[in-house]
Amino acid sequence: MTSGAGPSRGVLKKLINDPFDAVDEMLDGFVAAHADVVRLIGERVVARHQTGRPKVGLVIGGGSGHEPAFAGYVGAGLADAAAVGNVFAAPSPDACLEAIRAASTGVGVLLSYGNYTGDVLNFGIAAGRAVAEGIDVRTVLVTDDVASAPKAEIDRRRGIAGDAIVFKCAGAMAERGATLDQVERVALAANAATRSMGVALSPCEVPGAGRLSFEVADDQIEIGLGIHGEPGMRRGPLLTADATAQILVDTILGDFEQPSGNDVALLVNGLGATSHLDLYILYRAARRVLEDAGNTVSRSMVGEYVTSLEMAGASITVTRLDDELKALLDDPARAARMIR
Amino acid sequence: MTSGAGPSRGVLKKLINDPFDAVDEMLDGFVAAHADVVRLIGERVVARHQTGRPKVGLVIGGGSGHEPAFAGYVGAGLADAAAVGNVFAAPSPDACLEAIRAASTGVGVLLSYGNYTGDVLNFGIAAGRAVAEGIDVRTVLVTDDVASAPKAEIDRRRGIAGDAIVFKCAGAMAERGATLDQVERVALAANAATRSMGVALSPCEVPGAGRLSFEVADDQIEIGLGIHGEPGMRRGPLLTADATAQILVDTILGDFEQPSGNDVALLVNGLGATSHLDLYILYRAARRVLEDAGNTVSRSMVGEYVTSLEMAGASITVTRLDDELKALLDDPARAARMIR
Amino acid sequence: MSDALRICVLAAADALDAARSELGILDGAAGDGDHGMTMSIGARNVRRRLQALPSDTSPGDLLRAIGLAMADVGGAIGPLYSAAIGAMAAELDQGPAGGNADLARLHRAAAAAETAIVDLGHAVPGDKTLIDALHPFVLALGTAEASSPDLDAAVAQAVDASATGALSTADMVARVGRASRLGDRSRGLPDAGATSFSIIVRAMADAYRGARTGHG
Amino acid sequence: MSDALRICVLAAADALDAARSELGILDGAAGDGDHGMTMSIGARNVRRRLQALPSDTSPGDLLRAIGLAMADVGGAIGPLYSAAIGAMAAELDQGPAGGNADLARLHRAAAAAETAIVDLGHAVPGDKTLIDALHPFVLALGTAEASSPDLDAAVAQAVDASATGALSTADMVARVGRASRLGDRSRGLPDAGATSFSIIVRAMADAYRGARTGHG
Ligand SMILES: Nc1ncnc2c1ncn2[C@@H]1O[C@H](COP(=O)(O)OP(=O)(O)O)[C@@H](O)[C@H]1O
Ligand SMILES: Nc1ncnc2c1ncn2[C@@H]1O[C@H](COP(=O)(O)OP(=O)(O)O)[C@@H](O)[C@H]1O
Ligand SMILES: [Mg+2]
Ligand SMILES: [Mg+2]
Ligand SMILES: [Mg+2]
Ligand SMILES: [Mg+2]
Repeated sequence: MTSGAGPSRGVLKKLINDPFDAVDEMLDGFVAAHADVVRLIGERVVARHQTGRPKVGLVIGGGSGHEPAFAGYVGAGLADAAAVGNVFAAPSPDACLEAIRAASTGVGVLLSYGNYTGDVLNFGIAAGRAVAEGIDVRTVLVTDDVASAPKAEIDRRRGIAGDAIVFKCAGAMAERGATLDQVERVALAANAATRSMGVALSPCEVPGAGRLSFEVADDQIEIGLGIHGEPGMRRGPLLTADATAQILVDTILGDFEQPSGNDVALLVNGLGATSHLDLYILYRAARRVLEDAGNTVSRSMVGEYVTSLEMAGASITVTRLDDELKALLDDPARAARMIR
Repeated sequence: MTSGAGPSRGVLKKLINDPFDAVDEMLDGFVAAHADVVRLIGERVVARHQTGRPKVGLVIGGGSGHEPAFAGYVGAGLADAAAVGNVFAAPSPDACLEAIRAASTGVGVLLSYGNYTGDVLNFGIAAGRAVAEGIDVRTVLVTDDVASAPKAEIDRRRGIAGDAIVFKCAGAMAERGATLDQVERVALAANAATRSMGVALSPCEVPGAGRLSFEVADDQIEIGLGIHGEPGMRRGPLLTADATAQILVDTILGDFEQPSGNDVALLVNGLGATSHLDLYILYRAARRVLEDAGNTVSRSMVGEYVTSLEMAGASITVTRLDDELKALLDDPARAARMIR
Repeated sequence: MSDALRICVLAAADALDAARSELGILDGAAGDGDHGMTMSIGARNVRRRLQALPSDTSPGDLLRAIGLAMADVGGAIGPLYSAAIGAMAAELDQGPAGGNADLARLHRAAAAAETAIVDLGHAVPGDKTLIDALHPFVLALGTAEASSPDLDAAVAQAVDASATGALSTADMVARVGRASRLGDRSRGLPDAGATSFSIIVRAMADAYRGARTGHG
Repeated sequence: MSDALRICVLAAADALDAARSELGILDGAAGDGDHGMTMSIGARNVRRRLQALPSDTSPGDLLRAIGLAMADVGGAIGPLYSAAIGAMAAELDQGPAGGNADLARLHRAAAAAETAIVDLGHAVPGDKTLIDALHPFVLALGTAEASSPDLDAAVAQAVDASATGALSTADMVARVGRASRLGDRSRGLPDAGATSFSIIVRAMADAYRGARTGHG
């Protein structure tokens, strides 16, 4: 492995020091850069500055390597605390419990995170302990990745960029002073209304792993990838932005109750290395496919929301909106990496 | 070249259609995604929605491929219009003139853009025409890139991520209702107080060019790069984030009147493909170098501000702050890609 | 006994560091590629915890400390190992007894570890997880216990069985964990967690023999 | 004459498309790599403008339209070419005259183009810019005009001079434009703009000869 003195000798060039210190150094930098919004608790919990008044707590989290998720979504109108894991590894039970305690003001805490074995195990253990401490804890798993399981097994699906939508709605509801039941309800509603599909053009590299997450030919892409540099469901030829958007949006619409007549939010998420130029071209293409199918795009988000280190590629997320979700998305938010 | 039907057959994989349509499709998507903030005028001008009340106009712009610059910085408290060029090519005189007209409410317009031959020529021609139309036009060139010319020829330096600082300060001053003289003064002050240095780890590719911007060995980096995939001033071995920050910040501090005792803003800018994990580690390292040299970091920005397509690498920008610049950076702003 | 356990655990930690890149490749083929780094982080955590423990720490307490070190790792693997090691700790509390009693206790400990992992992760043999290396390990210990009292021979057979089990996962399709999203594309390479388990037990067995026969 | 000019201009546009990748490499070696794509965009703009013009458009108006098409390109090159072409348009307004008069007018037009570019960009020979291909082109026309009235021969000599001038920029260090930041590192490859200029004039000369001798 690399020493603190030498550079990271990986396949991809990175601006890091010792890969074993990468996550802790990132958090150290993150809380220093955003000290007006967040603070570090222990080693692996990023928490919003206390407001004093009681409110339902929203705890999010997951492995590192998805920045600005998850710590970037801690702040007013969003999450109260984020538990941070190693790169592509769920946070430890201790970190999850610390986050729950930090977010608890006595009126209950909602845990929301992507549906991955590791996150379910670690947050689950922490939730059990928190309940034993008398904290009312609920959990809403984010399951927007259509590619990760067939509709028949929809509860087995993973969470990708849909995290940003679910967290925003739940965070806004909690900020309004809603009850835990109400916050849980909108989180479930936002997740149920959200679907995502992604493509990867090039792999990423876990710091210290010394290898790429997958190999893909120069003229090939991975369709239906996750956010961990995993290979996708299938491989296909590199297509134009228009053709790519058609495949991704068609898959999403095919998974909705009705593929047309929806008022939707469209989120185009960069996975890390794809330029904003490409993202806006893909957004344009996706929006056309949605509109041609008879849907209205009334909310838009374009940028990097849930990344996969320096992977090249993008995901498209579509949320079917009702007036409540629309208002929750519009509510003010002041997190380090999401301001409304 | 590629047809609209086929993918972009470049060296790097991109999610675009016909490269000749890339900029116009990006703008089409951009104004659709951010219709609440901006509108498209003609083909290549992104303008803020009219406010009705007269204010000094701020016009920015440059080539494409630097997103979120420049259109992303159009909005309340920032620029009134951005002229958009082809990839890495300054906008045409017509686009620049359209932008000036859109920003003019009769009390003068400040043009601010990076100091590149192409931008100076095109904006210069437009400025001449605008003056002929009776518009009071001033120009402040951004010259923060220390690597682009020696201090003796400081006026020949180029503008890179310092754009974000200068535009923010000038935009805030204009939003306050200041006179053209005052807006020009703070833009000059912000630029004079700002220095940047960058490193490139991997090249980018101009859509349609069919080639990488430069070749660099697996264990090498380019030091002192611009924001156009140019090779840097010199090549060096890949270093740790700490060692990289030391080189970049030392160069910047060496260019200031005094290298210590400064109250500064620290901006760490990703060039496109470098992960947020790396950026925060680099921010941490840069902050330590600044503090160890006896400076105080009182404002921080970390993310992608002025990119170079999908180039991997980062730049560090340091601005020496006085109370006025600090307040201007803190003023509210509501642009598509910069919200305060 | 506690010293021998320390030696075995540190040997496993070193073996995991040596296998980091290989485990990353296996996990990356179908999963998210972190397993090599995650287990190396676990190895580092374990070394730190052991250094902090007095030399007269009981084997049970030693294991409990290792379980906590693994819990700190997070991921799917952290809770699974920490639950398994915690269950084994209970078995070891009685201390050594010599002869077949050691083998019986080791068998019970391994079985307890499997139960703990299944209770938490609900994987069954064939799901392409570490269970496919752990289950045959436990079975082999049971068979050996029934036939001969030789601890070393039994452990050697169990280690071989876990290695065979790990290799057999190459033909399996992942049904749980990160890799399950891939379906048939997960076929081809052995499972990362099954492989790391077989690496751990082989390293511990070799170190244990070495320690006892003085060639450690 | 206007038809011949159209043919020459379209030939130059095709030659620029064919050279896109090469020009990108040259510009990328020291500059920002867009010159190939930028000139191809210019070629596309010029084709569109020409299509919109009636066939009886005067050479001067044809050139003015081309100047506007180049201005739309932006970058450093757009204003430079549009100013140069605008200056040439004035010279062409008198229309053809035959014999040496054509050569004299071409010489004046080229000289006017150089003046316009220098007025705007302030580059001098040796700065590693298109001036290093344009300046010898103008000089060669002047020398030819003084010696012989043969337009074709003069043009051929001027084209060769611009090609030699373009190649000579390989040893130069960029002092203006994007590439100047590199200092000595800009040495080695010829300048992109000088190369594209020599490509343009050679394509136009070949097309003109072809058109007149009917082998176009
Ligand atoms: N439910 C489960 N039961 C048993 N083992 C599992 C389960 N899920 C995953 N594993 C094991 O964990 C390994 C992956 O570990 P690791 O990569 O560290 O965690 P993650 O899957 O969170 O990235 C898999 O190769 C598999 O052997
Ligand atoms: N000041 C100048 N005077 C004359 N020619 C110039 C000047 N600046 C640049 N050029 C020419 O322009 C070419 C670059 O054109 P291009 O790449 O299209 O524009 P940009 O430099 O804006 O990227 C250079 O190779 C050089 O020949
Ligand atoms: Mg993982
Ligand atoms: Mg350019
Ligand atoms: Mg894994
Ligand atoms: Mg160029």
